[in-house]
Amino acid sequence: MTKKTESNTKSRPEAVDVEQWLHVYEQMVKIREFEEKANELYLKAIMPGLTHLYSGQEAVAVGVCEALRREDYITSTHRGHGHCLAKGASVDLMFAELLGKEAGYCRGKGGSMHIADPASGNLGANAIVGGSAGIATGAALSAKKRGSDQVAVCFFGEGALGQGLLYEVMNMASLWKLPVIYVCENNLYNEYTHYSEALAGEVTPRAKAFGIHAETIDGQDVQLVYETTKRLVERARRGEGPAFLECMTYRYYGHHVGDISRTYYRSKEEEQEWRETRDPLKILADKLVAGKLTDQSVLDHIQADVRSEVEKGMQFGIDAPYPDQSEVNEDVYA
Amino acid sequence: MTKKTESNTKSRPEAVDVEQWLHVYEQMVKIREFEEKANELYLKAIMPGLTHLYSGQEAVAVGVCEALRREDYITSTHRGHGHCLAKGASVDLMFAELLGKEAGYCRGKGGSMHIADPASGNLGANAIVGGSAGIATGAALSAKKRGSDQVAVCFFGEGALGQGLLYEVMNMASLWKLPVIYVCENNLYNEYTHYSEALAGEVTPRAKAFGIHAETIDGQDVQLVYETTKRLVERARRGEGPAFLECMTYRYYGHHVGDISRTYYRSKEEEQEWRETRDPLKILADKLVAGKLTDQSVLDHIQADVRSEVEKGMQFGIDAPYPDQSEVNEDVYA
Amino acid sequence: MSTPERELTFAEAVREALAEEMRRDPNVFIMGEDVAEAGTPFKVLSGLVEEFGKERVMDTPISEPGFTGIGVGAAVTGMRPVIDIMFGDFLTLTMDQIVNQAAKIHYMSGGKMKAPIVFRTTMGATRRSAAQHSQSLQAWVSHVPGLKVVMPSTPYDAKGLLKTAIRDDNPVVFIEDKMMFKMKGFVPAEEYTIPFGVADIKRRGEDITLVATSSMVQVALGAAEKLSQIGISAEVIDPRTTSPLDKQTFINSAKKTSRAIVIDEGYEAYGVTAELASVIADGAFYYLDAPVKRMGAMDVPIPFSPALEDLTVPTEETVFEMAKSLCGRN
Amino acid sequence: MSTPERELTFAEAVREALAEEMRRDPNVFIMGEDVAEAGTPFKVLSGLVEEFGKERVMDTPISEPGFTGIGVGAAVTGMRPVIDIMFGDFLTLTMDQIVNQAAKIHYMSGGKMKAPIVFRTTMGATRRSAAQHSQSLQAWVSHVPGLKVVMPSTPYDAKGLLKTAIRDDNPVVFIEDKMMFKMKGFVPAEEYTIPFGVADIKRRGEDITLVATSSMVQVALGAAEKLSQIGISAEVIDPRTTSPLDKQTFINSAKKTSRAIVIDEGYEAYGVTAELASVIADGAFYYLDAPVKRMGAMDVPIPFSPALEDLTVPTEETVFEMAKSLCGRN
Ligand SMILES: Cc1ncc(C[n+]2csc(CCOP(=O)(O)OP(=O)(O)O)c2C)c(N)n1
Ligand SMILES: Cc1ncc(C[n+]2csc(CCOP(=O)(O)OP(=O)(O)O)c2C)c(N)n1
Ligand SMILES: [Mg+2]
Ligand SMILES: [Mg+2]
Repeated sequence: MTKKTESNTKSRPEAVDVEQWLHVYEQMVKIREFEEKANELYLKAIMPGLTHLYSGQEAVAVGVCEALRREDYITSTHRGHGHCLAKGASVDLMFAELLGKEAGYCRGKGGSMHIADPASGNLGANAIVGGSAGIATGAALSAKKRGSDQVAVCFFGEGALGQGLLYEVMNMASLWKLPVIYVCENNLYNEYTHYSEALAGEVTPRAKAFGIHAETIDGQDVQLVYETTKRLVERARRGEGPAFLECMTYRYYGHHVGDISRTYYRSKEEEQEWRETRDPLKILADKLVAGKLTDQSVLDHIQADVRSEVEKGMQFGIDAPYPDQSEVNEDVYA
Repeated sequence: MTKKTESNTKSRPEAVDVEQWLHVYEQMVKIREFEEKANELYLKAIMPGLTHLYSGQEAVAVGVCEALRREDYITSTHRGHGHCLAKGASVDLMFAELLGKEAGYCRGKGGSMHIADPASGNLGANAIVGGSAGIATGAALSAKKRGSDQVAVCFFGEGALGQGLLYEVMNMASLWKLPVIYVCENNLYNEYTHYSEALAGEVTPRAKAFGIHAETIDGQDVQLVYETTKRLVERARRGEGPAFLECMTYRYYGHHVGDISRTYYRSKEEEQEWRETRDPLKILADKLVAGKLTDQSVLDHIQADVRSEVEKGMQFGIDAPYPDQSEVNEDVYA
Repeated sequence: MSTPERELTFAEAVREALAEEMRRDPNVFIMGEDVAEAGTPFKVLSGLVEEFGKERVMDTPISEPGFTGIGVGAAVTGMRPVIDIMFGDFLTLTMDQIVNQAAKIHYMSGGKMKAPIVFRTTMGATRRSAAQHSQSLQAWVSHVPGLKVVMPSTPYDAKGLLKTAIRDDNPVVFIEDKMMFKMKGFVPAEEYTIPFGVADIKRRGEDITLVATSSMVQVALGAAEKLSQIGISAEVIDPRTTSPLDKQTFINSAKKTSRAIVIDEGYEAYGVTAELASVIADGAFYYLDAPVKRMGAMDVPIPFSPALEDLTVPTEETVFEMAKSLCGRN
Repeated sequence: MSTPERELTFAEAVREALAEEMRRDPNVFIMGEDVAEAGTPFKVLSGLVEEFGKERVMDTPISEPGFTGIGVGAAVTGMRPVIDIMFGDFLTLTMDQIVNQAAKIHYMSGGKMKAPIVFRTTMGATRRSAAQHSQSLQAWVSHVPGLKVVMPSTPYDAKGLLKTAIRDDNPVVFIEDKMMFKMKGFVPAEEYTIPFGVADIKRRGEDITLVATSSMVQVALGAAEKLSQIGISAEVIDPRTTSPLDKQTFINSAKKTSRAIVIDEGYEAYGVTAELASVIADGAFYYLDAPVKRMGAMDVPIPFSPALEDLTVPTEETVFEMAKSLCGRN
């Protein structure tokens, strides 16, 4: 929107199975529906604390994770629901965690900002901006040492470009040719500040300066995100080293669920424009329908199924019991 | 030597007063002589602890500081004697500090790695690699806020490029157009490791990626260092923002005075080649003599004067008393 | 001439202290993430940028080590920065700049340099913010010579101590309990400052001494109220600054009451409570009728679930029970 | 079947522990600055790269936060990294990765993830290295739930404890006194490990208990020897790990002797001595004839000048004097 994107990849939907795109669509819908309910839980004061919604950015998480295998790693952020779901988390255990319940992914100990699911390769959301860049890079080092061909993806917002740690680990990833992909979700805002007030120069030259292959793409086009990531993942698996992918995107809601009055830092018009003209679900749906790869009723059906799964998941979370008090002392040490 | 240098500046010695070049020569000789004595003090077990000698890099400190005013700031490193002397420290108080004496710049509390002399704009050597990048940048911010036209120079070795802090502060310096110049002394080694094993990509693109003007020059040519710095300082004073200057240079001695057997990380031939063909004192002396701007006897005279000043300074340090025991508790709080 | 009815919230008291000091001294400025228009996520600084402009209320990138270091550089060259470190947990990112640089620069330079800088940060759990946004790391900074550490427990103290912090020529870590921002209390309209190293006796009592910091002062006062109902008179002492620490006031109190509990919201092991307890156990040794008891946060990473998080922090109830048993009741 | 005459230096004991564990488990690797050919500035790791190669003894850029974080990532995905943090003072740069990431990951994930990682670092003054290369920051890491903290005082302990640390499934901070690297001591050729949380009574005695850590163990033993010459029998106890802390052993000793001094080289205020003293003052309350005394480093940034630096650390002499006066002599 405010920034030109550059990429060598043409989006080639026809080359990929329609079933896969429908799955991709379903994943994006799942995230969207999940976040609507999470917001509802907050507004109804059922959810403890605050949470950061991912709505609007679905194409990034889904496009990237679709290019990964289950055993590949991701690390996530404070705005992590989308990444977790896209990598394979199930909505019921996610809701349980958001509500601090024993059945949750972290037995209620982590909450929204710390959902981890090693079984699906998710090494954890992280509440320290940039805090997981070391973990993702270390997972890539580990994969290399163990001779596996796993790849690690580090998701972060453009705000994390402020953290020095990122440059330290990019340097090592480049030196050691580690299979790690740094996915920068540029949603234009660090909390309540436009990124241009916090970022000197451009984004990708920063990675390139460390000898890292870097691209900027439209993060609302899930097919493009998928194709690009696939190429970068293959490169990494072949031992050709790390890559950096900037995805231009937008969060529909506030920085967190409590951030309701946003006009002091961004306009209603801007929000509306993204929602209307750059919605990732709509973009994919339109392409699939226009290309006659599916018709609207199939998509509606997916939407209905997902909605009911999410509603059931939410109810599961609400009904689930809290952890027993004795658990407070458990899991401090392995 | 191993790297090409780029610069738009032609060295123009004739444009500058001969007196100034003789002063520059004197300053370099002073550092060289000082370091010889510091090494002697170590070898004779008169100096407590270890110290990092600057010999070989004199043209950087002197060329840069010659382009500064007394009220301009510098921050220095563990290898800081050259910077301190070039900015205006006197040898006697330096020796006293190296020997832990009350008369030293820090009353014996700082030692070689912490010499600070705010009176000459020296905000201190620093034993944390990269640790002073924030201080220098903050001094530049302060100068700007106070409406002074002071400039701050941050000296650091290429090893500090490993520290994330540097990128954080370069980002802010660029955003806020601060009058700070990052002078990277690339002497090829981080302790006992060649920098190519620790640095991915090239140096200057890292600064450029943050929108910072950056150049690489031959750090053994003091005239070039001076002219280049002068230009960057003028830019900064005019409010045109920060700059980054990589100076290719070499340390003649070990990482510290105790690093005697160095062949496992660098060859004797390499050391010899730098000493013979790229000695900064010799380069300047040759130019001045060849250009008939002075003759050898003048230079010899300077050398002799400096040597006696340094010897006197050393004796002053040796004779000076230790701080009284009561001082251990003083200066903890202002 | 104070106006006893004037009440401010803790956040307002902090803001007022900053505004007054910024009016008084043009060298004071604020730097941190989302401090300007957003006024911080806690809205503590709302309105300051309107009065002082973006040059003096500076938004930074998300670069805690970097802007902390820049603050130190500004401080040693004549400015008086107030650095905003949003969550106390992020102190972890700034320790080199605070501890190796700011805290030592005066000493290392033999007294030639000084770093008049305030690091404002937060502490406190029970906000459902989980393990990386809830810590109370005062023990770390209190351990470091060259730093001063302030832990206000009321709007009145917050304002008076922050003004002192800004005028101090040393680096000061100023720790605010996030859960207290909306708490109201008396703050006079007149100018005042509160000296460091002077404990405040928040409630007088005879039978037991409760030494409490920051968030735990209200907890101790609540417990004291309950104790009074069963005939135990508790003295509540707030050191207000952990460094410098006014040892004599609470040692004297413990000598008088012969029993003491120390309460702080940091992790218990190697926490502030260890210092306070050992100071009393030493200083009042010959007067104590019972061992000094420590109550800190449970030694676990702070859990998200409300069902667990609330168990980790001392409460009126647990302090009351501990005091009761220490006084030999039950 | 031990060979009592086999002596190693402290550095050799550390190196041998690493070599044995690296032979045993291919997932163990070392990462840090100048650890390979240079074998660290202290030469502790000399020779390891020759045996294990540069893939397992990895030189890094000067990026403490970065390579610490990379270690955490490797640890949670099946490796067992040993991270070399050259000077303990540089812990300041790594606290986010050690404290907010490594220490909490097991708990935050509800036990699903674990980070088996060792952070080897150093402590200790009197090396004329000044304020940024001499600190002993064990109090900080001991304060953090989820971390274990080891402070060996002999070559024997160093080897046995380091092997345990590498096999432990938790993040362990392993702190070596720089001044001890050349100290020799008995180390058997046979395989052994030393469990965490078990204090070692380094000398038996009846009149006073000296609890000492790391560098201070030899100081305490020296003082005990002097005390014996004036008829005072001192028991010297080395907790060996500050977390977990074997409280019972030294509480029992203090109960027996009725007097105790605790000694640690970290800054005294809010230091390890505060925890040790308050544990004894509480646990042995009814047995103590005198207050527990604390001896830590002086609360000043560590000065360079030998004339000042040596004053800042407890010595045989100052411990002897303190013990003598605590026992009512003079
Ligand atoms: C080290 C650190 N500093 C500050 C914060 C507070 N914080 C949480 S999210 C956020 C903004 C992050 O912006 P960005 O990285 O762009 O991610 P987005 O929220 O846009 O997804 C900030 C400053 C934090 N969690 N960690
Ligand atoms: C944060 C930090 N890490 C490690 C060290 C140990 N150390 C001291 S000097 C040095 C090498 C520095 O190399 P460079 O920056 O190139 O400077 P040079 O010594 O070549 O002048 C290292 C690793 C340190 N002092 N600080
Ligand atoms: Mg963003
Ligand atoms: Mg170098």
